[in-house]
Formats: sequence, structure tokens, C-alpha cells
Amino acid sequence: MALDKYGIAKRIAQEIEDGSYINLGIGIPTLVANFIPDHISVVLQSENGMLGIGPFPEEDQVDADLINAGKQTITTSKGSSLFHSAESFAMIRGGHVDLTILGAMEVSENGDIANWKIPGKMVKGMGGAMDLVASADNIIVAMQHKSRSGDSKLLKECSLPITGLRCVTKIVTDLAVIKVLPEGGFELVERAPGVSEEEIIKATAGRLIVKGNIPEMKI
Amino acid sequence: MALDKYGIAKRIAQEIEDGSYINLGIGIPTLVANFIPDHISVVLQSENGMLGIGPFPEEDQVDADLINAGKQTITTSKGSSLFHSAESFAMIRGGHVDLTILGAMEVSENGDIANWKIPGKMVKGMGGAMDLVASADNIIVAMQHKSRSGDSKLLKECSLPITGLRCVTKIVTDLAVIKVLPEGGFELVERAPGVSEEEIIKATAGRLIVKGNIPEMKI
Amino acid sequence: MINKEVKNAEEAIQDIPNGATLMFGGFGLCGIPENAISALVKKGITGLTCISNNAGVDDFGIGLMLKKHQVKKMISSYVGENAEFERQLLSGELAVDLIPQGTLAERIRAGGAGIPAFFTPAGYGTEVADGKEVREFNGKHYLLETGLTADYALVKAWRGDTSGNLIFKGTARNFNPIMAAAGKITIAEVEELVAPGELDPNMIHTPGIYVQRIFQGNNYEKRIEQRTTQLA
Amino acid sequence: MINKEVKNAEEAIQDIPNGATLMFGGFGLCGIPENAISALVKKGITGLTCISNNAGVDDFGIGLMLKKHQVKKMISSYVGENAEFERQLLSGELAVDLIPQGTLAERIRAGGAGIPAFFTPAGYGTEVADGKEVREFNGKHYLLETGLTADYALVKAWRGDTSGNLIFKGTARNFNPIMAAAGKITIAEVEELVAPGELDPNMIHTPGIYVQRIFQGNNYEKRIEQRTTQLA
Repeated sequence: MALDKYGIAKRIAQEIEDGSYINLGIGIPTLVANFIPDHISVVLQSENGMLGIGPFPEEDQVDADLINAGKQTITTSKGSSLFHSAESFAMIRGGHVDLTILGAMEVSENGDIANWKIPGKMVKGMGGAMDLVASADNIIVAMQHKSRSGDSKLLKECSLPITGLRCVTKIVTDLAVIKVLPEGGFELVERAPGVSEEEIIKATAGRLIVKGNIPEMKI
Repeated sequence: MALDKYGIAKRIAQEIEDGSYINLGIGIPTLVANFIPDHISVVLQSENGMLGIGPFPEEDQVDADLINAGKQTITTSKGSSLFHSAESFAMIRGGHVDLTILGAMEVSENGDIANWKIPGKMVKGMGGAMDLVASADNIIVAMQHKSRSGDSKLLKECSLPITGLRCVTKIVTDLAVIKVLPEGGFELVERAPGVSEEEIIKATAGRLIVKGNIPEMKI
Repeated sequence: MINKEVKNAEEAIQDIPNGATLMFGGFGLCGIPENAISALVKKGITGLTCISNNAGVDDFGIGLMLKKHQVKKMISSYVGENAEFERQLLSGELAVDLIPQGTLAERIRAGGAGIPAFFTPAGYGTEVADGKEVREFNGKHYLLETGLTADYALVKAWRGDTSGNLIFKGTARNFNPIMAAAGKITIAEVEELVAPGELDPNMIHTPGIYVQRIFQGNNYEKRIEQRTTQLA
Repeated sequence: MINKEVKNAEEAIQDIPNGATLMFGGFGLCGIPENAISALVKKGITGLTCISNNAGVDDFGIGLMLKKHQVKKMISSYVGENAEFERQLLSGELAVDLIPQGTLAERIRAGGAGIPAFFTPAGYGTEVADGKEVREFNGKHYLLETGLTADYALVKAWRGDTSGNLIFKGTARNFNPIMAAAGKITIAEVEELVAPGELDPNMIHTPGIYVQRIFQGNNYEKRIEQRTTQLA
């Protein structure tokens, strides 16, 4: 059965290494924080100027001066630090953040990502996404395998305006875990529980490489 | 009579406007601070990372973690702030410092300054001087009119390696106050007490412009 | 110390002319100069170019200025959450420059720091790169971006002293310190204004040299866009 | 939080190899990583490239490493106050790159911030400009300068926590925060090491993300070069 958004977040949480600094995008990526195991120490970065995002506040802790990049109220945690926007992106651009997890509208088989603009629709802006994808070495995309209209979002080439080139390293969808190979191509790594290879092959428009037996995700 | 270094510093202090931020170089410029009148509010910048230099410390106030660019122990004053070296030069380069006062080996009649290197001698480095002279709009040089060997330091062209081009706006020496004209040329503005125009003309190798009666400095 | 205190927002902004380029601190509605915005709305000047990460919401922040048609152009990284904005944009009343957030922040930082241009990787291979110089360093591609300054920067801090030193709180810091440095005239409003000497010199976020006018604001609403709490 | 505490300077520097490029915080002898320097002298590694605003004095700071011929090249803005330095330079044992102080600071800041190159006015028309690209912006000339990083950055702070957050004191801050960000491995020594949560998140000068190893140093000498006091 295809995963729901919590399932996608749970599977991505398994990718997280102890001791890493992580930027979580808005949407499913934000949910990942809930599934990081207790024995793993990570620090979450918020691009509006904070390291060490704590849990959402209790009612009486809400502070308008403490929000995340999705504009939700948050708290600090032990060891947090606050800084201005240029420092925040210096951190991102300088390669100090180990892992970036974000959503996408399309990913191409050479790792290009499109997630900021749909021609003909009001453009709201790229926010920090272009900086993140141009800077990080390790980018995991969290998204549905297909669009609402049923089109594959894993393509040979992106059809939407690009956010960044050759940057996505892994994709976790409702159907599968897929590696983007450095030489190009989607390598199928895991299937969602009960989802067949055929179903994934059918849902993937770009070149999908399937080698040997593909295990089911353990979540 | 030619001024001593305190006289030069005293005369420069008259150039200081209320409400300005000032960077004082090492040597005579540092002395200027002692002659700023009480009714004038200025803030002194130290390029190693401080605004609002206070007086030298009492014996029991000495703090190794609080020094000026000349590596002398100093104190903070009310309203001081501390910052790192990139911020300090951002301030300088961004034109936020209103006035820079520094020493020189030579100044040319179009405002070039040489103050960091003598060929054949061990070169110690330019420190912050090149940043200061490339950035400030208002640069006053404090120096002796002639070198120890009796050569004029106000030249048609600098003979020593340049620190910066077309940047000096005024020169205060032991003999005179001289404006560097935007179109080039040294304009004699004031004479040191008892020093004749002839003496200044003789001591100036670059083009000296003398218009009308040149008053004596009032110090 | 130099005293930069002015009475209130009205006095602070009184010489801002029509057509000025203004920077506004804030991320979403967090850390915006509420008092200065109110005064600008009251004053009614128009033809403004506004540099701000976001454009407020319909009835708060820069949204209030949009509603009164005071803004000619927005320079931002993200402008959602604002129906009037969308209407003016589609009707051609309003121009928008969308800039990647990190590039926007760095351009502002460069403007204040006297750096006329720098290379950054963000936007390479995208439409953001159109017309820009591309250069390769160590096998990676970068765009040349220029520094940004403004006629006036309007910033909001938590505490400040009359010589202009500022301390921000939480994530309300965001674009405020870099804009303070990039304004030819920087107007700071603070929740608490104190005398010089009351703030620890070691803990100043924005040194007073960057601030030309300062006042203690009042009636801060500090509206929250996404009030999110622990599940009970 | 991520625990980055190591036992002492010896452990912190144990993997620094011969030939490494190192950054050292400090301005003169103020804010230098005294413990790390002692450990490097004891370890005796050689062929080092040292990026530091100054080069210490004959018997303290980086001067101690010069005396033991550990340094192949210095990248600095000012290197006076050091006879041994002068001797090695004149004899050709030591190479020196002299860089304007503001350019040095900005190159280090750029290195940490992922900016490969930027334009600055310092040095235009001087020998510093030799071989560099010159470009005019708004009628003023600028040089293209590149970002600087190091294999290791050795910094000294006043207080720090085990997750790497640092607070500096007075003008001992200087080059330390920007070098912390520009080191591939940054080793911080602090006068007082505390647990995460003991430092105010709002008052951190260097966020822990930039620091890979931290330890509490001991026996700080904090030598003063120009002890200057009020005339009695």
C-alpha cells in the first residue's frame, strides 16, 4: 500500500545520521523531525535564523518572536543559537548543513529539481529553496510519486522551471525509495510495503534502474 | 615655530565634527583623541573590533582582552560595541566611518598616499591601511612636512609604493594645514605659528597653491 | 556618545519622499517595524520600492501599504499570503523582483559592507541566472550578484540605546541587522529604549554606527501567522 | 545536541598532518589559541601554511612555531614585532603573503560563507592589485578577491558549550568567529566550557555548527604587548 505523508517522513528519518545538522523544508520534511529516534543527536536549522529547533510550544510558551521558516511558532532547545539571515545562508551556502530535506514538484533523472513555479499560476517566490539546492551536497526529496492528475513526477527532464541542477541525491515517495545516480538515472532501492516493482516502473517516467530483488521498506 | 606632535594632534582635533565616527591610526592620530573638546560627541572606531574607545585603563582595570589597533590596553565607554574583524571592515568599507586620520610617509598632489613599504627594508605589512584609504571619503593625514633626511613628503608623485590613490583630503603637518584639491594640487590653508609662507613653499615639493593671505593656525 | 533618539515614528520617517527605496526588516510578520509601517501608511507617500523578504498579509505589515497603493515595486524572496498583492501584480499595478532568500540576504549584507558584487551558486541553471555573469570556481558554477542598499532602512529591535546600539530577540532578528547596515538612513524602533551604557557592549547585535534615528515604539501587536502548539 | 568535547589540546590537534593549512584567531596576542599553539609546538609538525592576522612575537604565539621552523608560509596583514620572523624571511626559509586586513577578514568570511569571490576596493592602484581582475562599479575601481578556507581553524573563545557554541570577550573576538566558519575542521578552546543550555541562545557569537571539537584550555597567559594605562 502506498505510504501516507507520515510514512514518507518516517522512512526519511531512517536516513538521518547521528551528529548531523539538517534543514527541513515546509510540508512533509517538517514531519520528519517527529520520527528521529531518541538515540540520534541532530540539530535542525531554520533558515530564518536558528539552529536547534525545539518542539512546538505549550500554549503558555507561545512567543511571536520565535518562528520557523514555515512561520509556525516554535521553541529553542538546549544548545540553540540565533542569528541573522545572512549568517543563516552563509551556513547553508558554505556547506555547513549536512542534509537538506525538501519537497518537489518534479525531479529529473540527473537530479534536477523543480519546486518553485508553475507557468500560468501566480508565482509566490523561491524563498530559500534555490540557495539550499545550490549549496547542499546531500539533498533528499520528499514527495508523492505522481501528481494529482496522475502524471509521474520522476521525469527524464523537468518540464517546470528549474530550482537547481544535478542536486538531488535521493527521493522518498509514497511508492519507493530511489537513488539518483551520479551518472544519471533513478535507481530503485526500496518499495513501499505491498507496492510492486511494476507499479513503480509504471509510475516513473524517467529511466528507472531495477537491479535484482528490491526489498520492501521497513517502517 | 614648527609644531610638535601634540600641536599637530591639537590642530587636527579642530577638524572633528560633532556626531562623527572616527578611525584614528597609530602614532600622532591616536593623540588626537586627547584634544577633542568636551562639547563634541564622537565615537572612535578601532579596526580590531570596537566602537567607542574609552580612555586608557587605570592600573587595576587593565584587561588583556581589550586592546586597540596599536595593541595598547584600552577601556570601553558608555555605548561601546564589540564585533569581529569582518564586521569592522564592513563598517569601514561600507563608508559608515565618517573620518579617518592616519600617518603617511608621502602624499602626492592628487591625494595618493604611501605609508606602508620602503623598498629594501623589511616589509611588515599594510595592516588595515589599504582598506581605510580605499573606503573613506574623508581622510586627514598627520605627518611631518619633511622626512628626517630633509626631503619634502608632499610630492608631485609618490616615490614609495602606494597605499591608495586619490584619497587624502587634508594634510596637517608641523608646518601647515594643506587641502588636497579634487582637481589636484596642495592648497595652503594655514601656517603653523611663526612659520612663513616661504618656509612652507620651500618644504613642499609638489605644486603648492597659495592664494591671498594665509592665516596662522589657532591652537 | 551620539544621541540619535527621535520622539516617535512620525518624526523618524518625516523626510522620506515619494519614490524612495526602503528596506523593511522582518521574516513573515516576525520582527517587522510595525510603528514605522503605520506612520508610512498615515503619511501616504507613494511610488515606493520596498525591499523585504515578504510582503506582509492583507491587513498587516507591508500589506497595509499595498492596500493604499503606496508600493510601486517589491523586491522579495516570497510573497504568498496576500490576495491584494496578487491582484495588483496581475493587473500590472505592482512590479516584483523575486530573489532567492540567501542571495537577497547576501546582497543586502554586501551593500552595507561596501562589496559591490560577489559570486553565489544560488540560481545557476535557472531563470534567476538570466542576463547574469556566470563563472566557474573549482568546478562549480556561480552567478555574479550585486550589493543592495536603500535610501532608508526600517528595522525593529527588542532593546536599543540612544546611541543606536541594537539587540534583537529570537528569530525576530532575521533581516534586521543586515538592513540596518545597508540603509543610507537607518531608522530603528525598539520595544525598550535605554541609555548608553545599559547594554553589554559584548552582546550588541547591531553597532550604533549603522543607526541614524531611534525611538521606542508602542502598541506592538506581533501578529502570529501560524500559531502552532503541542498537541494536547 | 551533538557533543563535541575533546579532552585537551593534544587530543584536539592529534590528526593535523605536516603541510596543513591552518587558521589562527587573534589580533596581535589578543585572543590567540594559546593551548592549541603549545600542542602544535610539542607535536612538531612542519611545512605549515598559517593564516593569521599577525605572526606573534619572538617568544609567544605563532612566534613559538616559527622558532621551531614549523611554518613554511604566513598569510597575514602585519608581521612586525618578530626578529626571528624577519631572519627566516630574509634567508628565504619562510614565504609571506601580505594582505590588507579588511581583505583578509572578508576573504575568510567569504570562505566560510561559500562565496568563492567578491570585489573590494582595497589595494586598487597598489602592488596588491598585481595580477588581479579590476572592475569598475559606479565609477569606483575594485579588485576581485577569492574566499579563503583552511584545513583546520584554531580559535579561542571566552565561554563555550559542548555543542560548540562560542561567546567571545572584548576585542579578543577579532578574527576568531570568521575563522571558525572557514575551517574544514574547527578546533575551539575556551576559558570556560559549560553544558548546552547554559548560554543564552540569543547571545551566541559563533553557532555550534561551525565547531567540530571543543575543549577547556588552561594556564592562559594572555600576554599584553602594549600595556598602557592612565598617567598617574
